[in-house]
Amino acid sequence: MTDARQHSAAELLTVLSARELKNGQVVFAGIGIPLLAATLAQRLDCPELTILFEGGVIGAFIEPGKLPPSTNDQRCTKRANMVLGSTEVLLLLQRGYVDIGFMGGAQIDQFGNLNSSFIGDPRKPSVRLPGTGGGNDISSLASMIVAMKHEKRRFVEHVDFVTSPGWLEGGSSRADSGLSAGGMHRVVTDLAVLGFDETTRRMKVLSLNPGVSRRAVQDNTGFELLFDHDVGMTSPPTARELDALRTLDPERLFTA
Amino acid sequence: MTDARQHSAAELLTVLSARELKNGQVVFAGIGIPLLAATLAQRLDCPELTILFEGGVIGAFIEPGKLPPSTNDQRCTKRANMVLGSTEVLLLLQRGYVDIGFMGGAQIDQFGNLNSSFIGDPRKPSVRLPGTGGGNDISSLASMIVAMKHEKRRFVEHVDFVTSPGWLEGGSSRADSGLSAGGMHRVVTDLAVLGFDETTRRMKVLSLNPGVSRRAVQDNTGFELLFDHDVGMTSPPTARELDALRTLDPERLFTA
Amino acid sequence: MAAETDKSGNGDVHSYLELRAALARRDRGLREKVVTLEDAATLVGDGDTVGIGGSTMSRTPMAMIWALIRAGRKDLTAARCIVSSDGDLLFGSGASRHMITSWFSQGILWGVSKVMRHHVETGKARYDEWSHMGVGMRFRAGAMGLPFMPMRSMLGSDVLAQRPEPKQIDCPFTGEKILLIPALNPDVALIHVQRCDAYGNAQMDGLQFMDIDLAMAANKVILTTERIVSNDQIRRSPDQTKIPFFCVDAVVEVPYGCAPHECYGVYEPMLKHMSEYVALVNGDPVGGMKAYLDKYVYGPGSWTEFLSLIGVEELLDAAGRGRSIYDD
Amino acid sequence: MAAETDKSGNGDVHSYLELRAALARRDRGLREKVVTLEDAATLVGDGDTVGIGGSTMSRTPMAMIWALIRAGRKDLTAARCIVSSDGDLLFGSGASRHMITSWFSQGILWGVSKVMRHHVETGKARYDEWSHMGVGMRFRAGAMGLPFMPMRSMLGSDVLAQRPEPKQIDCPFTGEKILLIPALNPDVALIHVQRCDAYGNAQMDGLQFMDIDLAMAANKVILTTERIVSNDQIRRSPDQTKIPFFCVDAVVEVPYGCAPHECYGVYEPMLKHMSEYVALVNGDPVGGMKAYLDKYVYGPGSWTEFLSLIGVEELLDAAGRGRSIYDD
Repeated sequence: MTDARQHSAAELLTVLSARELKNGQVVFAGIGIPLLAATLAQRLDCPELTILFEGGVIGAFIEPGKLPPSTNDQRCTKRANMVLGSTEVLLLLQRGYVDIGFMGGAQIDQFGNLNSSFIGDPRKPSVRLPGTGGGNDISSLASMIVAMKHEKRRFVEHVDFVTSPGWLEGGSSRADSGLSAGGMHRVVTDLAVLGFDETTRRMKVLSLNPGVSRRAVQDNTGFELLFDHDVGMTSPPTARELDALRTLDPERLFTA
Repeated sequence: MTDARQHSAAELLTVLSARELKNGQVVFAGIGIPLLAATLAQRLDCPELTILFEGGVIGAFIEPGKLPPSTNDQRCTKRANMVLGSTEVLLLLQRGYVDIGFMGGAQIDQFGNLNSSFIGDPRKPSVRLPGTGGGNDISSLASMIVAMKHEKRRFVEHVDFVTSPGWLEGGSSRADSGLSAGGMHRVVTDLAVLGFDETTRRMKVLSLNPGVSRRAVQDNTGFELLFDHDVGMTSPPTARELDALRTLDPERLFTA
Repeated sequence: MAAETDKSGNGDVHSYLELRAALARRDRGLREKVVTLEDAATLVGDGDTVGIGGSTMSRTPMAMIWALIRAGRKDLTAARCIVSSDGDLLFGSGASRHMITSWFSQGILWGVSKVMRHHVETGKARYDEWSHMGVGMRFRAGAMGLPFMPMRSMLGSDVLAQRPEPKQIDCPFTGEKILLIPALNPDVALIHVQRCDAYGNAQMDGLQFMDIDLAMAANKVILTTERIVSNDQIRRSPDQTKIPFFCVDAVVEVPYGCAPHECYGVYEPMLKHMSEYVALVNGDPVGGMKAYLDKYVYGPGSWTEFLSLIGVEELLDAAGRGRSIYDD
Repeated sequence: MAAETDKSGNGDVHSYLELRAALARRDRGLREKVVTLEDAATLVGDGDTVGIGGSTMSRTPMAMIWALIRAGRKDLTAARCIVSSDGDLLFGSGASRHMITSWFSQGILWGVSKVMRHHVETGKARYDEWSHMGVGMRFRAGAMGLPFMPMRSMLGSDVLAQRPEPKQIDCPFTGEKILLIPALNPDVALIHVQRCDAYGNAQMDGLQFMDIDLAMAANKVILTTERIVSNDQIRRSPDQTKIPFFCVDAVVEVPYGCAPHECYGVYEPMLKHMSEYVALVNGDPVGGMKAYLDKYVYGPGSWTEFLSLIGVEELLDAAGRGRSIYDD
């Protein structure tokens, strides 16, 4: 029997973000924890969850222990309902078939903008990151869940570069820029579950993870956080959740 | 042995227009005589002729005696190299993969514009014809061969309605309208083979069919024809051509 | 949506928020959707814009059209790349008085449809003519969630001169004249396939026509199918799935559902019945049509009874020819 | 064309007449095109814009890229939806100093590519970042013979702010902000498939990525294939053909032509070799890359010798995993 008290930060992230998905939804999942969490949700309480991958897959059921190294590998097509072109699957976002976009993130700001392109000044970057992939398309066109490690260097007031648009400068700036649909919905971290204020679109703590104080979350965040009027306490991962997760990723490929 | 002197006007049309095709070309063929003539050319001297149909077919080999009732029927896909969407096959015209568009016509004018939409005033037509189908797309984007009966009522100075653009008002008017590629190349009739003047873009007799006089062609044309400086004499259908044709269309479906 | 989308049939393109809202209202969960022809007919409302799959006499969703006429639907705007006797029946029955297509007759074998002529020439019904690719671009823009698609044909022709909806621009990259074709997002699409599962994952063989774009563009999709297969069978060859379940709202199993037209690899057109039909309606587009509708559409108690009127002999002959496409 | 199309890689879209002229020059007749890797490499010129098929570690035309590096090609502008170690090798060998893509690293398993970082951060090479769909729209516009495609993403982001090529307009139908993405028509496309015939009719299984649009968009296509099959086999299932022969200029039979990447249904990635590769080049993007190129690219006398260096054990393991996608 799994000891539910023993789990890695990545496992916590995966379990908590899996809980954000609802049965019957169509979710566009990125590689890593999003793919794993969506598959976990499918195995637990969302058997009718439809998972999309940018490689061109609709409704896959990833095999336990056979996680794909990217969302463009053949393993992503296992037991899928449909395999189609990359452009076609991305167009499903634009047409509006996708309920939730689900990604990881390297750097996020107070308005939920994501940066996966540059660390430092883009004209003379200290680090050139891999780039957007489908991230910009997903976050431009769908309602988003982001799963990431909660560190001060990752939660910054302003990202160095807006790779995947959240609420941009907040308020109505996203819609004003031409992005009339979608937007950042949830940020799931190893410390808390966060949302965004309806009006200002600034990041807001909705619930604290087990054993995490408001102070601890704020200290690990590079900007001033809002806190919901009644901040809840995230319920810890259950043995059932961790068992299912470890069956899916026995080699800890994404949950080391 | 077939008596080459005995043939219908439709058979003559089919044989003569088949001769206009060259081996290795990519030809987009309409239903009826174009489909039949392209298939005939394939059986005779153009084994590498690639025939496209608007139903979504590349490189078909129609079976003798199994002519399709339209270019959207399964018989069009027999022995094809590729079957694809209708929009995809039409887009091959726009991309430029097609050497020759090959159609029939109900009414044509001095500049090679075709009408298959209305007889009389379009606002109060005496006859509403079926319409363009792929005709407008083919003639807008490819170099054209048209096969049709040579009658005064069909060869008019100005068509009632430009369904499929030829050289429009002649000169550079076609290019000026935004149609920078393609244009009317040949008109094959039961009386003559015609082309278009390089400058004025008016219809010009290139060669007369066996036993047909200049006078006869002009008398059956509703506008003044140009005649090439050395008008040739079309060589009559050979027994080989007619044999092959009658093998393809034994029931005279398109060559009655 | 009906009125709105009927306008969109006339080039009044939906705003993106309207388009997204209409889609957000649909249940896209993985669920069984098998219903009867009669139940499926209730998903179509009077005045709806209806996209029709297949082309000419191929994979025409005849059983569904037959059911809509029997259900007394009216004022439908119908859109199809190329229209055959399906358009005759929609006009002749009064179910539709507005067709958006590139070609409308029964088939080249029979000349010009007297039914189309009667309704259009007398102003009883409207036929908006687009080029074949123009119809394709309208569905494609709709399928891609775009307000328009650029296109290079129709320029300079009277086909364009007669259409108020497209907009000609100078290309901001090349300065060339380019035509912008407005999206068409039908209220409902009617599509017939060889096989699909109970969720609506559809696999089509052979000619696809514009059915994939049509399915993605429509705000509702009714699938009729020669047979319903297991989801396991679909998942064994997911790269053969052409329409995903989440854009399908109803699935109806209807063998010979295209009769008297063809279904690729299953049966070819039933030309004996077609010729009898054409002789009847082209002889008298009003009385002949009424006689045909009474005998073949309103008369039968079921689609199977309609097939019985065509007769086993012609059904078997069509099926034999249909399967022969796979002979070497 | 090279210079011209290199410009087009920068959003300088061809005029329609240039595009048509380039295509008209190609022999589109039904003819055999089977050549060697070395011969195929001569179809690519220095400075060409090269579109690369597949995505990340899937159906990457590795053998062809390997042959181009061995042939000493330089100043190539490479375009691919998502780039993996293929991009490292092109930058590291000096074959290319300009990449057009949406994501560039070896793979998420190995963090950020030090080779990409070294070349981009030191200004030795250029990485133009587009959204994944943005790359798709560039190929699609090119495939459709259009100067641009409209798109709704990239708006409001710094990805757009950094790109001079797209143009934002107010939609003439809805008034909404829409982005116009310029066509990309590469001089050459490199595509690997599971099977094709000697004419170039290609049938792909499983994931298609953007290969169909890429093939239609390019002004030249080099196909590498796991095996060459008869034209008869192709004609028995024409609806499985994804790329028509007339847009293919060369066909090369190269078993394991994606190694060490995967080819759907044939073999999965050779992760042991990939991990050794990454350790080497991310440890030292200059020296490590030189060592890898010397041993695995310049060293072998043939592609088969390169495969021998990977070793039969890993080839068999990858093939076993590759075929397992069809297990129930």
